[in-house]
Amino acid sequence: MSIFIDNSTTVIVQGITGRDGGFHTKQMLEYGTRIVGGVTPGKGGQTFDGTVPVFNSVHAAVKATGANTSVIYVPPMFAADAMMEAADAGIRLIVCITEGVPVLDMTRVYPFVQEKGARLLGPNCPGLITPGQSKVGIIPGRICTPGHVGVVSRSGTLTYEIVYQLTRAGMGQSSCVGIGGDPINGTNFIDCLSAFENDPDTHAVAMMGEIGGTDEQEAAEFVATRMTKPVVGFIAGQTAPAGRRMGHAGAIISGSAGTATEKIEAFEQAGMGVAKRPIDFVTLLKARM
Amino acid sequence: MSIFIDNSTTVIVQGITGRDGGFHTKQMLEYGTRIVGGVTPGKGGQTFDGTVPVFNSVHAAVKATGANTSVIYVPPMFAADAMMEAADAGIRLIVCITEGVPVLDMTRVYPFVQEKGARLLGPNCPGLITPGQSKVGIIPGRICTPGHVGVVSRSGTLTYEIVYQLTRAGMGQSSCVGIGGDPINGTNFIDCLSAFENDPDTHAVAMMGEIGGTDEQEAAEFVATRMTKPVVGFIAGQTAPAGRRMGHAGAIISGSAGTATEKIEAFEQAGMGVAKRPIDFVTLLKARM
Amino acid sequence: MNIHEYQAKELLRAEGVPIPPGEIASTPEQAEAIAKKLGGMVVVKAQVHAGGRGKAGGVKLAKSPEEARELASRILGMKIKGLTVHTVLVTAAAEIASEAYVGIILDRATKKPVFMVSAAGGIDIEEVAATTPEKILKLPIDTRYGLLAYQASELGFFLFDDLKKVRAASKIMMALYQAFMKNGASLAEINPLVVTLAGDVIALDAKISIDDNELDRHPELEALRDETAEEPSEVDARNSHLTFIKLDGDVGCIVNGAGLAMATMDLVKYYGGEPANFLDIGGSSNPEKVVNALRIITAEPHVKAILFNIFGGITRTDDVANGIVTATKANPLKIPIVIRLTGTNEEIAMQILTENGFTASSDMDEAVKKAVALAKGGQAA
Amino acid sequence: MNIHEYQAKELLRAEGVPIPPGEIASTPEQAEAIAKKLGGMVVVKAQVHAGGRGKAGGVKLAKSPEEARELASRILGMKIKGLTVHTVLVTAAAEIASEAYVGIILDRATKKPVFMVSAAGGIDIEEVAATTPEKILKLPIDTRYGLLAYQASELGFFLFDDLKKVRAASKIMMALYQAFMKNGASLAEINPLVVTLAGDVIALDAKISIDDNELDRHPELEALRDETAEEPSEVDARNSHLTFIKLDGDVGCIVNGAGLAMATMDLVKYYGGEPANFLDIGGSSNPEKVVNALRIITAEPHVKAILFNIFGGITRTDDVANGIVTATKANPLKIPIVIRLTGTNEEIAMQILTENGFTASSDMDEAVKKAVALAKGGQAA
Repeated sequence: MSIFIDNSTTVIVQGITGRDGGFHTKQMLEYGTRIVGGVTPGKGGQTFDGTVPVFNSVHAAVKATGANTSVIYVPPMFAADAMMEAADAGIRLIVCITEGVPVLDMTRVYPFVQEKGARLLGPNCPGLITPGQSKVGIIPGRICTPGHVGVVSRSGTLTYEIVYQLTRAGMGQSSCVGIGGDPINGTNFIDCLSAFENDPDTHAVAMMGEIGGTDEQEAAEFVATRMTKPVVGFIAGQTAPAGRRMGHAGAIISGSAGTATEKIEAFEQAGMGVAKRPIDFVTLLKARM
Repeated sequence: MSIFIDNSTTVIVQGITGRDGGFHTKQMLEYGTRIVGGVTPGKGGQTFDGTVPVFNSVHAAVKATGANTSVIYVPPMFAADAMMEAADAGIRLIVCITEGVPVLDMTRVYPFVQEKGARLLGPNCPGLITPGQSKVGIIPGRICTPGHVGVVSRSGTLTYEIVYQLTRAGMGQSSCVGIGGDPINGTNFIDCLSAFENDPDTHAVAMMGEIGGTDEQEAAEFVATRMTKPVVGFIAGQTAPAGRRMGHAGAIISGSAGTATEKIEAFEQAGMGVAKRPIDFVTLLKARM
Repeated sequence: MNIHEYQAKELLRAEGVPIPPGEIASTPEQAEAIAKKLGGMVVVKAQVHAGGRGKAGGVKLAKSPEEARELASRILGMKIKGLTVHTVLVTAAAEIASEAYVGIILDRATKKPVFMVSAAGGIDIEEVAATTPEKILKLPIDTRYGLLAYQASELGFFLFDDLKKVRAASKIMMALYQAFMKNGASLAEINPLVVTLAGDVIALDAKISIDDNELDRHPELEALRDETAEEPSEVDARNSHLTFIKLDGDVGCIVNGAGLAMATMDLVKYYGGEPANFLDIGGSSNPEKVVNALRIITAEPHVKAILFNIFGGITRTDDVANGIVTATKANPLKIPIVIRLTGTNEEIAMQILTENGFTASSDMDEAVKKAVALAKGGQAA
Repeated sequence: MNIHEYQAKELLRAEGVPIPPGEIASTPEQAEAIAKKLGGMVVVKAQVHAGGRGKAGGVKLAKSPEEARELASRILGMKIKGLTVHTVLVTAAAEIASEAYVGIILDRATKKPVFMVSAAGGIDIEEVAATTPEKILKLPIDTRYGLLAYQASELGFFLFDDLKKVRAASKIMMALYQAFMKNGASLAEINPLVVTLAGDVIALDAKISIDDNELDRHPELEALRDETAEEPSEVDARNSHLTFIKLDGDVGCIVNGAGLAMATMDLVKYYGGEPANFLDIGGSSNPEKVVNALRIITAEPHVKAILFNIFGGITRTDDVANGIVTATKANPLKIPIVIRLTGTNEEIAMQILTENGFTASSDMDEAVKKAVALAKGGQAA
């Protein structure tokens, strides 16, 4: 078991002939992900890497391949359209890797995707992986190993760091999900926590938050009231100054709201384990599993 | 019993201090409709006709009165906003009398109202009446009498004509609903037929369609497949030329589509009674009840 | 409201649709001057609110300015489907490689504007839709989101394979949608959308209909109305705030409410007569409307009898009765009149009419039968 | 991206928000000339990207052009929260009857722009929100529909009773929303929105922040950027496509990925050190970014040690290693460097570093501890 993707997931890549899209498509194929098609307008009829058919539109790709999942590597100004196209074409899980999507675009994309009944992950996220089955996005496959820790994070490389440390300590993962660092995104912590709670193969959850917003506080409330499985949390940005955007568009302390301190307090009040350093996840999770 | 409104319906009037709004509010009060408030921006705090409190917004009116229904008499250019305001304020049934609402406005109003879970009747409709209980709109109360015929129509005065003839023949009505003559409206024939089918107090339905569109054909299909109660239909506009808008924005034969002939054929195929003249409703319904 | 081709083209050009240059002329000399200015071959096109201009000889290719003048002199003044041509558009001719159809209609079923495109262009789209629907792509647009880039691209790919043409077509789709929305249209059509021998994608003909309900919001569009292209009686009626459509029968109908007006016409036909018009005096009780309605209807020589059918709801029947009395006093009627009224203030109305020498009935069928008989020159039943 | 008050006012004026006339000056003489042209009393306002200008003495009322010159000469060159004032806005003074607050922020929780209005104006809205939330109306706007008329009216009625003022305020709400949307803002504020003694509703101060992600779409807004109002090192970093924020500590951090960069800073603090900066070299493996990052960080005299923390995913660690070698060959380091890298091509990277005399670790905690110790002048652990 796993959340969101497994070995039955069939994927199309939007922007497959681009630099990033091409690179990561190869990585995903190597990992064993079932990439069934790609989309680049004007390159319909071509083949990517000798095996993957390319289409002019997501509609055409879905019609021909029956794909249920899409991963998006297109430039930021085209990402909103790509997400809406995927939702409109009947894609069930849309993973948008693109960073730099204007936030106002997302105020239209979000309700559009909701209306179509699809799940959106991202934008500005590393995607997700179910070790040994499928990876959709850019999380390096070789740092992961199958197991029972669910991982959910707002960040990319920080997630890799923690997954790497878990794997080194012999703790495999059920699924690892990067929800992305933007202020408006499709899937939030609670969506993932809820899925992990319902996934029999997940025994505990590692959750990496950061400064900005109140998603972590709401997630803590969810952990306290709705979850039976242990959750260990971490917040990046304890040393971040107020009012500055720390790389991620969403990682900003607005006035006095969204600080690491208030998030860590929420974790503690929810009875969660709190990792002070990335390495602490190993001991805290071990103690709880 | 009845459909959509009864003596528990509480109504606010949008545009209550206008000429039409004021006139019909008095008519509705006279009929016994529970008018609990009115809305005219800038006249909040005043009283209409000595009894009805006026508010600056629908939100304020709903908050103060708990009204579940709204009836709209505002100029055409303000009608879209009025409908959306009512839906946003939690009104469950919105009746828009206003004629001349731009059709493109309705392409936004319709999904807005749907999203809020409200029912819209109209625009460009005479409203509805449940004889002896409540009337919302402009249907003359004195031509109606309580009974068991459900009446649904795209037209105003034609409906009065037929209701008048039914009443004269001793056939009372459960509810009479004018869905309006515009090409895009909130409630269609099927919505009303379905409600009449589920209303134990309705024993048969009189349905008045007209040229333009395919609503009557779809309604006939619904009658054939989903209704147990007898339905008698009429189509106005058999002598209308193609391509001309016959008063109602929706009453237009486009190319060869939307003719009276094809609608009447659909009624016949559905096994419905077909009234060739308004007066035929009396005999056709009597034969079926 | 319909507008002329040249007006529709101006609205599309404002949004960036590529359209061959052209100007309008109302004399052959103007046509010649425009052709000279444009250079090369030109097309002279009748500007009337009627389809089938080409078949009627209203669209002609001219190889020289002299020929343009000659053709304009033939087309100007020509009648197409009963409408006189007052204006021609003189526009540069294009060398056509292929033709497509692109249109947007406001669709009742989806409650959305719907794009219809077909590579089978320059044709009657209704016929294509009926016979070979697979040749048409229909794409409803959610106006909350507008025409999205991927949709414009899908429409383009339905017409063309070559990416350059797809992009050009997608841009035109966007522009057409903008023109549709900005101008409150109920229909906007480019037919044909052509690919020239040089590979450019351009609009050769355009049609836009404006939703009448939008005109209050768009005075600049109301100004595009060409009253010379309409029935004079209908122009008169509109200016008197009456909804009126002229027909060929002999029973003039004056009714309140569109549905009842249609039902009245149908009943005239049912009882063997022919309605002379559709006329809805609307819901208000203004006696002046009755006066205007009588004036417009009696101006038609083929009208042999007048039928009033008034169901008083909002409309007060006594107001209508007063209107009839006032109008007929000022301009005595030369043809018989049959009055049916019922509803609000019916007794007062009956009294007014009786006192002034009119008879009136409260039964619709009876009144219609009587009017039909009178129009046929017979006696009232 | 923040823009100055006068720039924000231009964007609002373009949408029709009533704003007192004014111009900017960079010399006292210009200020005097503007004041003379405006006539009457003027306000001289420092244009810096910092709050609390008033308290810092950066906003002053002048009764005459001479006084405007005198005040401008005092304000120009003044430092407010570390930022030097290069420009003042000289604007007509208003006679204030009452002050209100109107703002739009892009709200994460509702995923919508949210209006915040309060009749308690000219104040810190965050404080009002915290202490007396009932004095604020918060209204989320669905951008698919835009700000609807009834919403603008509701916002107006929350501030005023008088219909004339409500209408004026509603119009300003519409204009503010347009400005917010058109310019890809993340915040747009009128504070205070004032009613003058004459009863007019006008905007006295304005603030707009642009979503950095919108700038590619809005080159005209990118042009509003005032680099003189920013940290030179941050300007340099942005022009080198690095995400960099200067801090006061002594451990310079070079990391790939924003989350890991923050976590690295936190770990520096955890082990008793102070990070000198946030720096994310991003996901690409461009060695030039490493070169630029080292240049910018080593230019700060307070940086005592450099810490690389690279987790190779997309980023190839050998590229980073090559960047380090290149940069340090061109500009030999004067302070110690600690390198942690793991992931893609880790072995090759280690070899490159070793061959060039560097040591590197694959353990994050170990590397951070070492960097902290070195910055403190101690030995590497």
